[in-house]
Amino acid sequence: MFALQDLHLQGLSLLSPELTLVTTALVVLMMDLIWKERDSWRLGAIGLVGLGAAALQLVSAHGTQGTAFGLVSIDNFGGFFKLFTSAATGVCIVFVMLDRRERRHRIGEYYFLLLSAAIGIFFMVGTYNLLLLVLGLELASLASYSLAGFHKGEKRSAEAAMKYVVFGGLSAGVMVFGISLLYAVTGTLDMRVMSGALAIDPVGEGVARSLAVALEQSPGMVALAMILILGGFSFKISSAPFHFWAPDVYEGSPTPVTTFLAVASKAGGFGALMRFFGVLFVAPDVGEMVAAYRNEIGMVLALVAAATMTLGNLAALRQTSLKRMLAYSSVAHAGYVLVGVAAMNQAGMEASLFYLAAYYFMNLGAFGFLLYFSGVTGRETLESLRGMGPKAPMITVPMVIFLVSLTGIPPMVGFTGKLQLLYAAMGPAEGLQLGWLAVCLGLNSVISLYYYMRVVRVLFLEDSDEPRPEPQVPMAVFLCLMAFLTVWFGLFFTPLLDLARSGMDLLT
Amino acid sequence: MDLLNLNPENASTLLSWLTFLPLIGMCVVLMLPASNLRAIKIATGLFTFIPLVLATQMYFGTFDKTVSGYQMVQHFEWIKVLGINYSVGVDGLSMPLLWLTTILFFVAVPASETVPRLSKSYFVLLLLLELGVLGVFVSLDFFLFYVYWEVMLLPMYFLIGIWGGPQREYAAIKFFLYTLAGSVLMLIAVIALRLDTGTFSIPELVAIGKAGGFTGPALLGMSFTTWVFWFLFIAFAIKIPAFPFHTWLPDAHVQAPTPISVILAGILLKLGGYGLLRGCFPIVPDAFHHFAYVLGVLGVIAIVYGAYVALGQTDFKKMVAYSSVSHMGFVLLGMAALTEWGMNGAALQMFTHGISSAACFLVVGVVYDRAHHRDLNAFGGLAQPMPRYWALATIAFFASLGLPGMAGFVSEALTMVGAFQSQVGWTDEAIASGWMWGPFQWLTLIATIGIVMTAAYILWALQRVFLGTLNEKYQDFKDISAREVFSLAPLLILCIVLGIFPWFVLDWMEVSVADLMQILTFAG
Amino acid sequence: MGVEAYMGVAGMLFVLGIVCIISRRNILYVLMGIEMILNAANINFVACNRFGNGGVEGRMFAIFVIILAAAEAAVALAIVLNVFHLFQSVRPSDADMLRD
Amino acid sequence: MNTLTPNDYTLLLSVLLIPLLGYVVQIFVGRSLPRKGDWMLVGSMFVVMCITVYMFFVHAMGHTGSGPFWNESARTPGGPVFRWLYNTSNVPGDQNLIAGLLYDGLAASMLMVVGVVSFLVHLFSSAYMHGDRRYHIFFANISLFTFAMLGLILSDNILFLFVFWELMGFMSYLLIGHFAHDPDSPRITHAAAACKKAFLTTRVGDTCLFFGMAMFYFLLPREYNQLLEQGLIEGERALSSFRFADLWTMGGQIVEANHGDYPMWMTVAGLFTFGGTVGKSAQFPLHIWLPDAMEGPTPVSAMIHAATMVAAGVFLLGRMFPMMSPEVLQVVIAVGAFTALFAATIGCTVNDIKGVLAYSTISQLGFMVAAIGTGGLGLVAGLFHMVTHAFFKACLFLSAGSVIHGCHHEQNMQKMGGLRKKMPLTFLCMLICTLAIAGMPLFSGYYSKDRIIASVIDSTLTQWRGGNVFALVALPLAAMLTTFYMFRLIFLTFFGEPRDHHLHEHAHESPWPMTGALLGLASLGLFGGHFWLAGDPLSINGTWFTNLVEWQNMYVTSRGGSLDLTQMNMVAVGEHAEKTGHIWAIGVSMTVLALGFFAALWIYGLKKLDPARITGKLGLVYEAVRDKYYIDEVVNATVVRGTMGLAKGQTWIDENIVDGTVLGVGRLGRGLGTLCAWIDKHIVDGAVNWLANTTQALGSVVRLLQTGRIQQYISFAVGGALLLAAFHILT
Repeated sequence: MFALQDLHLQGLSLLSPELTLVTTALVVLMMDLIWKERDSWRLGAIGLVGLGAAALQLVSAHGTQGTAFGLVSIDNFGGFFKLFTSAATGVCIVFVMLDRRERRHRIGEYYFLLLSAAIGIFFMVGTYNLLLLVLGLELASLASYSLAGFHKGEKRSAEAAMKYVVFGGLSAGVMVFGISLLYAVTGTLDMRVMSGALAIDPVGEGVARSLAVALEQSPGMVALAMILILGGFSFKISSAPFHFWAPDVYEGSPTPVTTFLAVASKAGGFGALMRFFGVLFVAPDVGEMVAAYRNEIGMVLALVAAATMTLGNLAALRQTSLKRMLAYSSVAHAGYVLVGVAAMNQAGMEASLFYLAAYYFMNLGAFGFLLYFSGVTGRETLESLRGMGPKAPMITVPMVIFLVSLTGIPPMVGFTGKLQLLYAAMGPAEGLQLGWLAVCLGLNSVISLYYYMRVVRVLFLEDSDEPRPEPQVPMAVFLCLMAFLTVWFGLFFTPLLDLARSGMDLLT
Repeated sequence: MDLLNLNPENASTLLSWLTFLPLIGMCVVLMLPASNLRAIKIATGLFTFIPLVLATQMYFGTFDKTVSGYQMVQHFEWIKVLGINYSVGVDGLSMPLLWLTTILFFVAVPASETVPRLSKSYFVLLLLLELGVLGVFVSLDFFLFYVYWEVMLLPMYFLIGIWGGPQREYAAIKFFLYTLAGSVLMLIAVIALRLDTGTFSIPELVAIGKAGGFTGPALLGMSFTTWVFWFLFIAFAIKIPAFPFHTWLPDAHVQAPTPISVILAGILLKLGGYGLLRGCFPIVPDAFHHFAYVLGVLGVIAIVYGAYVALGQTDFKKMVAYSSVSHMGFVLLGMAALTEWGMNGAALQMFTHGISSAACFLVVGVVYDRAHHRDLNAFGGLAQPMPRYWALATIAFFASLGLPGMAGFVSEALTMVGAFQSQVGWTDEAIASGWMWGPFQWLTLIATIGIVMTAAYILWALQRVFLGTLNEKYQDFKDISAREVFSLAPLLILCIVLGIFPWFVLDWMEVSVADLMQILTFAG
Repeated sequence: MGVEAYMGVAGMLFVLGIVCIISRRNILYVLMGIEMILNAANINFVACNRFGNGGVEGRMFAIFVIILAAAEAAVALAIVLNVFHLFQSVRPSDADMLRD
Repeated sequence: MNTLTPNDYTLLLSVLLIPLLGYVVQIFVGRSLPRKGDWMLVGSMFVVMCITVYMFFVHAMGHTGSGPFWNESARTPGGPVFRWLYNTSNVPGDQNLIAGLLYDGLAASMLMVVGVVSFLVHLFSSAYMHGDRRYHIFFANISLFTFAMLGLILSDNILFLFVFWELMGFMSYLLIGHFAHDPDSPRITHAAAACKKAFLTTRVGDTCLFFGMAMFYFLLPREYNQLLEQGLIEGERALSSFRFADLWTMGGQIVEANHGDYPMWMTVAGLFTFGGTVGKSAQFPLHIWLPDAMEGPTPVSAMIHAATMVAAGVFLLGRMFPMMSPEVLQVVIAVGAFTALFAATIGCTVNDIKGVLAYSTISQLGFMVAAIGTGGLGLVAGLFHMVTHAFFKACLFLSAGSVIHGCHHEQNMQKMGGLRKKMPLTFLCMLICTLAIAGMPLFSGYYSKDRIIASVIDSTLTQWRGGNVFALVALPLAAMLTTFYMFRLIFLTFFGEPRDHHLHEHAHESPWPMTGALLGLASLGLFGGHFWLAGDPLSINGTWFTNLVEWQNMYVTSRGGSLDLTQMNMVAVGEHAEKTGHIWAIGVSMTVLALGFFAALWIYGLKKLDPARITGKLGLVYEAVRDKYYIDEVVNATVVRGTMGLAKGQTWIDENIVDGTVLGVGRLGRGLGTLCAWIDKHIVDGAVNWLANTTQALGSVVRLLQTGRIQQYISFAVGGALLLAAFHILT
């Protein structure tokens, strides 16, 4: 009896970050009802405090291993993504606070939805159990659906939400169906049981088969299940072939929401995906049967990666809207990150984590720039930026750094990320040949240079008589900070490397 | 020979100081108010002058030209996890080029006087560019090398794109795309080497390559070293620029403002040749041996083809640009010949062409600032209003024509004789049957066409611009000003001094070139 | 009658659902298609649970999926309503402002 | 062997340094000096002349040492040397080019000739160029020009010979183009074209020379060492070298080992080397630059055509003679003889007084080259002719200049006439030198030309080869024509009635510096031949000059051994053969002299025969000759046009093929809409553009997928998933 209580208490203590976020979300909701303010900084502050507290707990819990209620497992890998999510969500909240067009709306719910999406991601990346994974994913998705359609009166927003929800529902269904097939062949929902890491199912008490056995009995079924589950993930990370929604939804949604989708929820999707494939295939002690199958999966992932980055970059080439261009570029980056996963070994996983970290700085910076200028000029086209470069250097020079980093040119953090990815692609798991993927990655960064430099060109190389935009100090400070970090971690990226490496306890 | 002697007594921080002085200067310039352009110019001049002094001191003082291996080495771990080190050092190949770099950047500052829309950011970018160039020349770690290599791109993009001619944006992005494409190939090759050997350090890679220690897999029927060689070669050949990859050069040159053309032709092209000598050939000497004659052919094509295309130009600057293509062909030919003289000639050619082409671009700039066009056929008789200018221009152009007694001749003669001595592709029966003749002998013979054509286009241009009847539009042109002379004079003096005393540079290169040859011939 | 029959039915249901999503001209039917897919999964879970191991996970999953479907339907209907207000149409293909 | 002390070498070095210093001073401060600094340069040239003459008479002429006269500073302890390429000790010797001074008989005599002539030319110019707007520049250039020639003579290795050779070409470029800066000069555009033409044409020859040089440098030691390994030669391994002595040594031993015949590559290399002579010494077909070079001021013409530039080619031939295989020498004879004849015919038709002299120069150079081609004594004769020709041709040019100066820059002989009263001194000098060039006995030209013809006869008698036979026919003819057109010039200019009275009124004798220079040169033209002969006017053998430049001596010296003469394609000339050859030669030259003179007298002097009738009879032939056989037109049409066409073509290729390979593909990619855009400058040019275009095209294709229809998205997605599944399950 007491033992049970102890167990509960211990589990709750392990779940403290999640609980903090839940309480924060509820507090925000209630205070919104109480204060009834349209334009509230205080709510945002509360949200930030909550996120900060969660982040602190995550940092302090760094290195602790454990499983709460047999479902939620605490490890550095999950910790990395939780930290990432809370940081990204915090930035999104800051964006909302800085963007006066956003504050027209029911601000409390806005924060509430952002926070609950974050909670969903927390659970999604923090579990070995497919059921909980699906639940977390759905929680995040549901919140995101409503966020995408948050500007109720706007057609574009509504359309974005509609597309998002339909596509999301479909891919959720596909994923769940795939999971059902996997359940059919293995008889369990726990990845560790499938991989054979755990002998007995921590939750269910049925008889379970490991994936190796399942592969012998019905390989076709497993393959189908893998593809379907991959489909579900690739919706979340907006990779081919489930990326079609991304440009439209990113364009239609409010910019802070776009930021959240492009950074936080994408990273969350990667967290779940990497945990899934990592535990099932990459873990050190998989049988040779699984190892052989791993390489096939790796090839599939490589194809997906190549297709994603190429499609994203090509489509981005001739965009006239900065927002849509960034949407495509984030699609392409999903492809880049996938390269690391496709390598199907620890180095690859590390590379992916590292690149996500790099992606955090440069993409948040780019979206901050977008937010600032769409707020100033009211437009999101490249034209509206003509000749702005010299007029607002504190905003545009960081943007140049972000773009260069997104292209992957030293000494920016984006380059070191790409370096790791190339590294991974050229030294994948044995039996896997991904040299072509490395070349494809290189060529893609050349292509991407073209459209990234179009922004620079419009900003600096062309002239206009537009008035100088009025400054927005906090945003400038934020961008400069991000730019500094982009360069700093580009030159001294050991901390990021250690962070990524520490996340590899997933595979032990 | 000691590839990387890290013994403490010759370790020094001089090179790091040299490399990062421009960065300091950049910060200083950033501090200055944008309105006070004069102060900014003075500061930039100062912070290009200090490196010049430092490099000169190194060249004549610190650098010991009699010992082989790297000197003034500084070496510490940068990113331990990936085995990336910050290791810098110079040898006889890089030291002269380093000196040349500081000279040309110092010259470029007064030459920037007439750049339109001149502003603070121009000088900031100029200093940033110098940082990148110096870094490439000193770095002994491939990762560091690559970082500096890419650091050059962005300033160059802006310098061409903002302060360039009418088609500047097009030229700038073309330059950027071309170079980045090359860099990506280089990056892939470097990573392949790293995965294979576990080190980024160039000297270690050289040692491993010398020992034939690469174990990489063969792909598509080509061996690992072959892949690495071609990837690296293309990366550097784009910078040189070698024949098929040269088309970015004319646009970049024509659009860039004068000082940037000076730097572009004077140094950035040399980076390609330097990269080949430092980072490509010694690492995969066997592949280099195998494809040497291909390189020779490319070089000769560049020589002849470039000369002909230059002859066909009506734009003064474009002509000079194509002449660079032609002259850099000699570098390739000399390297490919695999002879002491050829290698010395190529190395020297990089230096001398750096001087003479820079001088030529300055000369073109002078006339462009007055006439605001560069159409060769629209000039004529300019020697009458501006005799001093004619004299200086004559020196510059005859130096690049390769007139004996001037810098160009020495390197070209060395290259040609060296190429003629080459025994690459000789068959045993050819040697046995006293008729000692092979591919490179033919190539040298063909290259002589290029020499004659060089004389042709330069003389023709001089005639069309300076001689004959004066176009009265230009009656009242001012003769070359003191500032222009100030930027032009050092180069011309060097042109003549090097023509009479080539050992002024050759002595510095000789030992390193000998080591290099020893590595390269070792494999063959 | 083995588990294969149930799974066959589930598979058909899945395919039908996708066809319905792709082909129907009314957004509500599209949502129904999604429900069909989810239910196909449910059939799998329950069947496999029944015929496979004696655990509870399958049934648990089924129940949760039903809840999910309900939640999703709620959000989706709200959004669809909004779309209908703004576009005056229930044809999903009528909302194509966001495109290249 | 070496009879010079280091101090003597320093003296020789000062011969080089004085004009160089003069140039540097003049170019910088000349404008501000009184009289624009000409006195300084004339004075410095005077010093140079004194030194050269002193060196010549004290050392060369008074040479009594054992063995021939042969001094190399590099081989003299303490002698001045110039380390060129490297200054470090740790460089292999074959790379470390050490240049020194070479002072042998040839150098000595040539040095003196150049010293004397160039001093007189300087003196002449100080009056002739007076009032020129670039007076000081002119003096600076011409003294640097002299410096180049002196350096060429004194250099002991072929690479430095080449260096000074090119430098001289450059200075000739500047000097010929002197008037191209002068808006007042009527010939400004011609000058601009002429200087370019001169440099370019010679540059072609120079490139050949360079290549031949490279071949010798590389292949000679290889062959030598191979023979060494085969034991056919005893000695130590040879290193590559540019030094004449080493070249001769190795070459001679190789030939010796091959039993007297040359390896094939030596023939090729020799031909390339001879190409240099063809360019510089204006042999057919590269002679075209020389007549145009008349655009330069007359003193420049005197310099270029007498002592310095064109002589350099012959000098080179003399230096490299031992390396020339018999085949090469045949080519040399043929080219020389043909040039002599061909230029002489043109000379008969030209009316420009300087033009006549120009073509006569070409023709005389032909004589020298052909003579050297005959080998043996011919070499002596040719070099001898180079010396004498330097004197009288310089004098002729300067007198022509004086005439032009007197006639206010009128150059057409048809407008002159009867000037001998007006300018007697000029007339006197010109007459003397005309007799000299015509080969009048006891005049300097006689000895050399007579010797040339003698050597041709001898060589033909001994070896019945095509080249020799042709020379045997061509050279006497050329000699006759020479006499003819030279006297034509004399008669047209100085005799008869003045045809243009206005011109005649204002004609006047030139000031003293010019006439002084003229007299000096004229006396040399008269006696310049004698003092080489050691007071033996009719002798051939054993004369002093023969001993001095006897090539066997040079050769033997350099080898430090003796050699059977027959091995060096040398005619084994016995007493008898020589005498006969010589007697024949006297007869022939007398005859042709008489014929030419009387023809000229008949037609132009006594006007018994109107030239128009002859020309009318000759018709097309005459026109062909008058138009210089259309060589210029042909070259222009073929070489120049061809080159420009090629250049244009390659430019086109560069813009449209190399860059635009892909443009085509780009078009396809971007569809018909961009079909017209290829003209657009932004789209033309660039594989990069192509890349951009195609990728962008692909981009727009990809964007077609983004229809905005959610259901289409889903179908795409499902399709993609199915593809993946297919791929995954099938593999």
